[in-house]
Amino acid sequence: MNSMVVLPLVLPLFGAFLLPIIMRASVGVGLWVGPAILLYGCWILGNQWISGTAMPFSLAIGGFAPPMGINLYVDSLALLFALAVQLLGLIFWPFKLDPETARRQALMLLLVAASTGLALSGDLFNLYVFYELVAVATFGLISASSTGSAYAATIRYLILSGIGSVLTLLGIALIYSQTGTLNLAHLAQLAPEQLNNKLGLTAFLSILIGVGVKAELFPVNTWVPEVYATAASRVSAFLAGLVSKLALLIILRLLVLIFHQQEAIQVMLFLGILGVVSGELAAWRAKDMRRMLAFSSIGQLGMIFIALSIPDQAGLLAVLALSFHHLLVKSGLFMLADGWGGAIENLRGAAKRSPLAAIVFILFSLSLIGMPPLPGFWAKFTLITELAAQTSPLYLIGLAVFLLATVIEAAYLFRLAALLYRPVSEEKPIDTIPKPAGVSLVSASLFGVGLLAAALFITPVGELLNHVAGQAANAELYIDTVLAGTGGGR
Amino acid sequence: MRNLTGLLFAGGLGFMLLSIASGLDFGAPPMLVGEAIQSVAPQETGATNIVTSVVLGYRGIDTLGELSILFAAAAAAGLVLGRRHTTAGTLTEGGFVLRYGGAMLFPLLMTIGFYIIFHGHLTPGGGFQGGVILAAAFFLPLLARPGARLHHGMLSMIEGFAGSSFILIGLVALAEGEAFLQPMLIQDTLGQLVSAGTLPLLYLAVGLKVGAELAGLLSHLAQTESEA
Amino acid sequence: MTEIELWIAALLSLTVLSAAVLVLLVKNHIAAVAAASVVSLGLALLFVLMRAPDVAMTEAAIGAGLSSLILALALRRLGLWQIDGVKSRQNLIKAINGVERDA
Amino acid sequence: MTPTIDLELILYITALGLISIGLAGVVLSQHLFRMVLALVIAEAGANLMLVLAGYRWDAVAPILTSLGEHPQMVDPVPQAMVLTAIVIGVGIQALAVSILIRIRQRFGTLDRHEVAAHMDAEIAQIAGTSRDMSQESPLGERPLPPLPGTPAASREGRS
Amino acid sequence: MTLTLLDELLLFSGVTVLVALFLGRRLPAGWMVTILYGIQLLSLLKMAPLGYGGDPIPSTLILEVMGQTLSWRFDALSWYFALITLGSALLSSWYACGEWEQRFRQAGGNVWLFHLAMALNVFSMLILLASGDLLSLFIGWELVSWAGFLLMAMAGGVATRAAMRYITYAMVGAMAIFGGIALVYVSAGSLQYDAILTAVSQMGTPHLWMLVILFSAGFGIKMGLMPFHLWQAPAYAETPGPGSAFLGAISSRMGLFAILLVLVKLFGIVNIESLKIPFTLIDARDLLAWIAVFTIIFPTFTAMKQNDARELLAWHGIGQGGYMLLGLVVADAMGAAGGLLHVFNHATYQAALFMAVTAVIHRTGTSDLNKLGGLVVRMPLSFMVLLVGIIGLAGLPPMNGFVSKWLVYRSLLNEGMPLLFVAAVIGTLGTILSVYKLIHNIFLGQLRVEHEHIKEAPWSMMIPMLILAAIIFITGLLPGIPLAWVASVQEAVGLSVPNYTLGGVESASGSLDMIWVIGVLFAGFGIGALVFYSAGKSKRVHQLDNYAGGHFLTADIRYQYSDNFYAGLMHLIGGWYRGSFLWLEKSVKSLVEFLSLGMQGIYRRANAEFYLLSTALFVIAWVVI
Repeated sequence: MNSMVVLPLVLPLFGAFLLPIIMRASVGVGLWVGPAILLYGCWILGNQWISGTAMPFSLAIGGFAPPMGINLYVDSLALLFALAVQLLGLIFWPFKLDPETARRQALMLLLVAASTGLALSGDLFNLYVFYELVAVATFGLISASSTGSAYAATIRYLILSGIGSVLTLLGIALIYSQTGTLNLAHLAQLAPEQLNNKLGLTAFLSILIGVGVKAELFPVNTWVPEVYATAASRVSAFLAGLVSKLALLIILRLLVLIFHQQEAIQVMLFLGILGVVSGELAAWRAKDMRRMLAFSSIGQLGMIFIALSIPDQAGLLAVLALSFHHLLVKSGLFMLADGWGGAIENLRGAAKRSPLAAIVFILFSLSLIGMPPLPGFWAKFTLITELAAQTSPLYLIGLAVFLLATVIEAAYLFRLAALLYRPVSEEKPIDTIPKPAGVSLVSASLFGVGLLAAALFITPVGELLNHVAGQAANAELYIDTVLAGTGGGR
Repeated sequence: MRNLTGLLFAGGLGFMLLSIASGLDFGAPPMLVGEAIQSVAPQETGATNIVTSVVLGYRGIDTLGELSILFAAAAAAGLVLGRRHTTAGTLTEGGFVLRYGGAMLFPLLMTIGFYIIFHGHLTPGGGFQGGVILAAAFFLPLLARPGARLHHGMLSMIEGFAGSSFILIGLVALAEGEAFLQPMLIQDTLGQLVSAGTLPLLYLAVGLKVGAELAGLLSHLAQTESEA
Repeated sequence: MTEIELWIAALLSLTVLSAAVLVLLVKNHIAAVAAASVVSLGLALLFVLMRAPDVAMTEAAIGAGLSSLILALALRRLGLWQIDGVKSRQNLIKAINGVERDA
Repeated sequence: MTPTIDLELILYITALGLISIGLAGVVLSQHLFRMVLALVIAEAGANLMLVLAGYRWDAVAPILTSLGEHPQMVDPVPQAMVLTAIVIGVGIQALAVSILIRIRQRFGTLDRHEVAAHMDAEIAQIAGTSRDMSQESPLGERPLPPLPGTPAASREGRS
Repeated sequence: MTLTLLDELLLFSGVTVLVALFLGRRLPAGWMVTILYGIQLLSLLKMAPLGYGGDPIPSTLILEVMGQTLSWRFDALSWYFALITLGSALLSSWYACGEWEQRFRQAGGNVWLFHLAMALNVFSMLILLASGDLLSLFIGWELVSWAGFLLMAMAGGVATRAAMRYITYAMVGAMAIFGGIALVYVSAGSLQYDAILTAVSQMGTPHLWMLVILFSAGFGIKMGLMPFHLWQAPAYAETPGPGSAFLGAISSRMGLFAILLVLVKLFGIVNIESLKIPFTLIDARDLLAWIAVFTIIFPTFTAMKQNDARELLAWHGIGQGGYMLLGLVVADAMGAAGGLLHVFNHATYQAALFMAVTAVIHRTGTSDLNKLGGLVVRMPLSFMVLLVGIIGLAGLPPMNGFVSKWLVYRSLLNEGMPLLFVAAVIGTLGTILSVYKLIHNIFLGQLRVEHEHIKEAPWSMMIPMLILAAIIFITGLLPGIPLAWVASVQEAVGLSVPNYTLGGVESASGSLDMIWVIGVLFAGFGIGALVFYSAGKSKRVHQLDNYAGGHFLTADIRYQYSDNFYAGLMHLIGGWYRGSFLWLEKSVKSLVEFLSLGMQGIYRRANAEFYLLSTALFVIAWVVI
């Protein structure tokens, strides 16, 4: 049954290609195509998850043994992300009916397929292709809100992303000309001799900056605030919640498998710190909720980059914990921003209009700043203990910045929370206070429930993540799985 | 001042990259994978054009991803530019030569396009190149007669079915118990038109899809009413 | 690559690079697009020299042909299709208004 | 072969030069269309770099001309990848220009500063926030307001 | 599995929260909650052996989370603080649940939220006090912070702003502690107290310095220690009446509890003393002592300037915290006992004072000291309570504040710290001056016309106040009762124990016997009364039955000016200190603002790519070349 794992990657593509035709024939049928495919994808991946994650396996596309052909590498980390992609795709499904529904849904399916590909693929160039597919699909989805500012934001994103893809291609070219292969496992075998030099470092940095565009890495994240402020909330949520993490996953794999240079790690730490500082500080002054969330997301991703620069299993655990926590929380917050996206001052008294939304917001905020029983605390705890354990003083700076950033984060989040509960002025009718739309509120609450569930079952969740991190940190396992043995994947 | 900055920037970046790249061995790549593929590709895929066997076989899923990108770009451009099929006001009616030449070129271009596609596994060329020529063939009438509409329904039918048949061919292999996109029906007649099993079929799908996609894109760019 | 091929390659490289610089420096957008397609064409020839006929064909068809077509169509739609640069009368109006900085 | 050793570097110079020129162009251009062009150039450079990665001396194109013997061939894998990359590039380029068309329709300009200013203003307007004065471009770069009598003329000048 | 006493207590506390949450909108909710506090107190009293040197009581609840063990337990230290917590919670809640609650509801307050916030506060404080390792300590700490935020912010308006300021400070503190915990975890490999004790002995000086700074800053913010004291007064003052009595009594003492636990018990005063500051003669302990003394002086003199009764009391609360810390860091038997005893004493009189002031607000509707006066004839019982309270606050006999302050002074002299002693006395001077302002402006002088017909506070509010007054007096008379608990606390944290008796302390350098002191005092009072009643004839007349300058007095003219009390003194010593700290806070804030503006600029500049790509280029260049 292992070979079925390719279906969640391929079927959305299939559906996307056919969707315009089906829609033309019958809208009623067409509307169900996407959700059905995603549900099926969830089912397959869920089955795979249940039937055993103990051993990762590799799946050769086209039946060509890995160094030659492209393979999918399925370990628990990849499965987890792939599952998250399908689920979030379902939750953020663009169901709105208008003449452009077919195109929008097709783009969404493409986005899901590409994200699944990013999670699963084991080949550098293939990752690049899926990465570009993610980019193009998101360009379409962002500009679908068809305001002038959305177009302008898209073009800014597109150009930065173009710079990124050029740099990524450059890095790939450098790696290929040095080693003659692009398979991650094969590269991991060759790396200690061939890429442990300046050239390897340059290649890594180019790829880091290239992929960093989507991972909201510091110097190349100027697109973030405008895009998140103009795109539809669901798109922003998907981007901030998931796509950034998938870009991170690429960097994670590269770090674990191929690049072990100290400098690479230092650069990432450095950029992560800058990201935290710039993002959190900028969020402090943000005047609308979406941009506040966008800046805060930059900060959070910076924290994850700091975590990523700790090169062992514990660091990886922190990365995963922070990532999944941020995924839940930021997606939920962006869903709330669906109705609350406007100026922060307009939100005065919004708790009265929609008490549930306010409570969910406070829950997310508390978790985001690391209030103890909530999962955010444990994620941060794993990170700071790891940071404190490092010897290099740069890590201590990272620790200090991290702590101060949390303070700022608490300040601006709770400024907003307090505003929500501020009494409304008399002359203002309560109907004019913004309120998240019903569906968005339901999805936000869903994330809230997920968060609470994670808080309740924190120990099994932690063990699970630890297991996942252990598997992901094991480079030998990766190499053995892909290159020796289970290549056919039947 | 501005240009000077640019010069310094470009020069610095280029020099730095160059100093790194000069460490590479030009003209003697390691070719670990390339060598391996060369030695087995003809047997495994039945194509004499090894690039084709890489594009459709060893890196088949890259090609699928690339088709999806093209599709996504076309869909996104459609989303951006809207669906209004007003006749283009910006393009003027082509002259006699353009109109009749276009009409005459159409079958010629179609033939060349399909030829290139079908011989992709034997000679240089294939789905992408042929697809572009097909797109040109589709687009030419539009250029000649701005009033003529491109049949969008037809176009999207072609692109949808071409793309999905690429996947279907892959899925058939999966259903047969092979891996996804595994080449099948390989004949032992290297160098012949029918030698490469499913590869020409895949390339046909690629070509049609690329052609339809690009034609759609071009017509979007050319047709929509300018509001400026 | 024989030596003569190398020299040809050098010549092509020079062309490509200078065309690339031109793309950024010429004022006229049509000329810029033309220069970009020269870059693509030069690259296509380079690819032939580098024993990559497939790539060369693709670059010629897509890079030099299709891409230039797209850009040219876009130029029309963007209102930048001005062969002789900026017309003097409009130039004057722009100077007065100070609004138009496109060209 | 002393001259060739210098000459081989030329190809690298071309590739990296294209990338540098392209990136510098993207970064320094004031006009969005020019930025897209620069991006195209940078991508072309990256493609060339990739093809270079698979080139080998005295080899033939990776197409079997006769059965049996195996002459030295250049690496087919980067070529396949470049095929993919070129098509990806053109897709993105087409999308970029269609977005440019829309921006031009909405904002009437493609100057990056003006577009950014328009975008800021529109986001602020949609969100209902007041706009920070300090975020606007400095006084010298801000376009002057049109003269009272000539709106039609300026419209004409645009198209 | 049998429940231990601690489980029982926490269970009851949790039930209280649930009752407040689900039944809080029903009518007798206030009484229910009060009774539940009573039950909790009883359950705590069942653990009374802890207060007399009993063995620690663990909780059966032990959690294994993410490789960390979380456990909870009660020892003498926790018990002592829990006693104060529950006592003040019970009395405050009792105070709240009668007429005050009705008035509060009529004024648009949310009674449900008030009871819920109180219950949450108590519950989280008990969790904190019961913590059995550093991680559960931090969890409890955060819970306390946010529960406090809820209580402070619930009044809306100014209160919310004050609470925001509080939570920002509290987050700074929490993050300092968080960082400290991370450092401890790294060097000890665990967060259990035993492991930390062994690890501390092997720590290098810089490491220890860092930890001491982080922890004392973190806990000190909660206590309102000197540079971080600005948040406390407005936050407490703006809390709804009984809430501020509760918070003022115990909330910021959680910081002291944590300092006791971490700095004194785990790190040890000796270790802290070994941290010398280079090029000066002082060490970290002296530093803390001086911070404590400045915390006594400046907030007290700030309090003198306040014209709002609750603000005045809240500022005093900060200053009194300084005495406790001062006593603790002196750390001999008597000093520590004084510091610890002061926690109890302060809780009693601070609660009583806040309650009395709230009673005045309840009747008059204002706490502005410039708009009150002469209430002694209308609210005599409240006056008595306030009088008892301020005597305690000023540290004069016969009330309990005297005992603890005497102990602290005595130990300062014994240990040879005359400068600190003088400074502390200056603080006491300020206290006396400002509490006189409080009682004078509210109760003495001319009664205002609009207050002519007000009544004494209702009994539901009066009884808790009287109980507190009684406690203040009794523990002043018999300080041996709390001193017994204090002694077992000292034992629990590893300090030496003074030789205490029922009436005071015996030591070689000077003993204190309050029974004797008070006996003498009352004998004096008795003689005075005898003289007063036997010698002169007195007649009770109305306040306005008098004349001045040849005119009869009328009620609509003010003959007594209490506006801008101590203006001359304030002019003399100036208010620079408060302003300078405000300036500090403001400059930090505007620094953040400025940086924030800059960062937004980076993200919003149109050609930001250029700068950013150059950064990237530099990064690559830095690494590669």
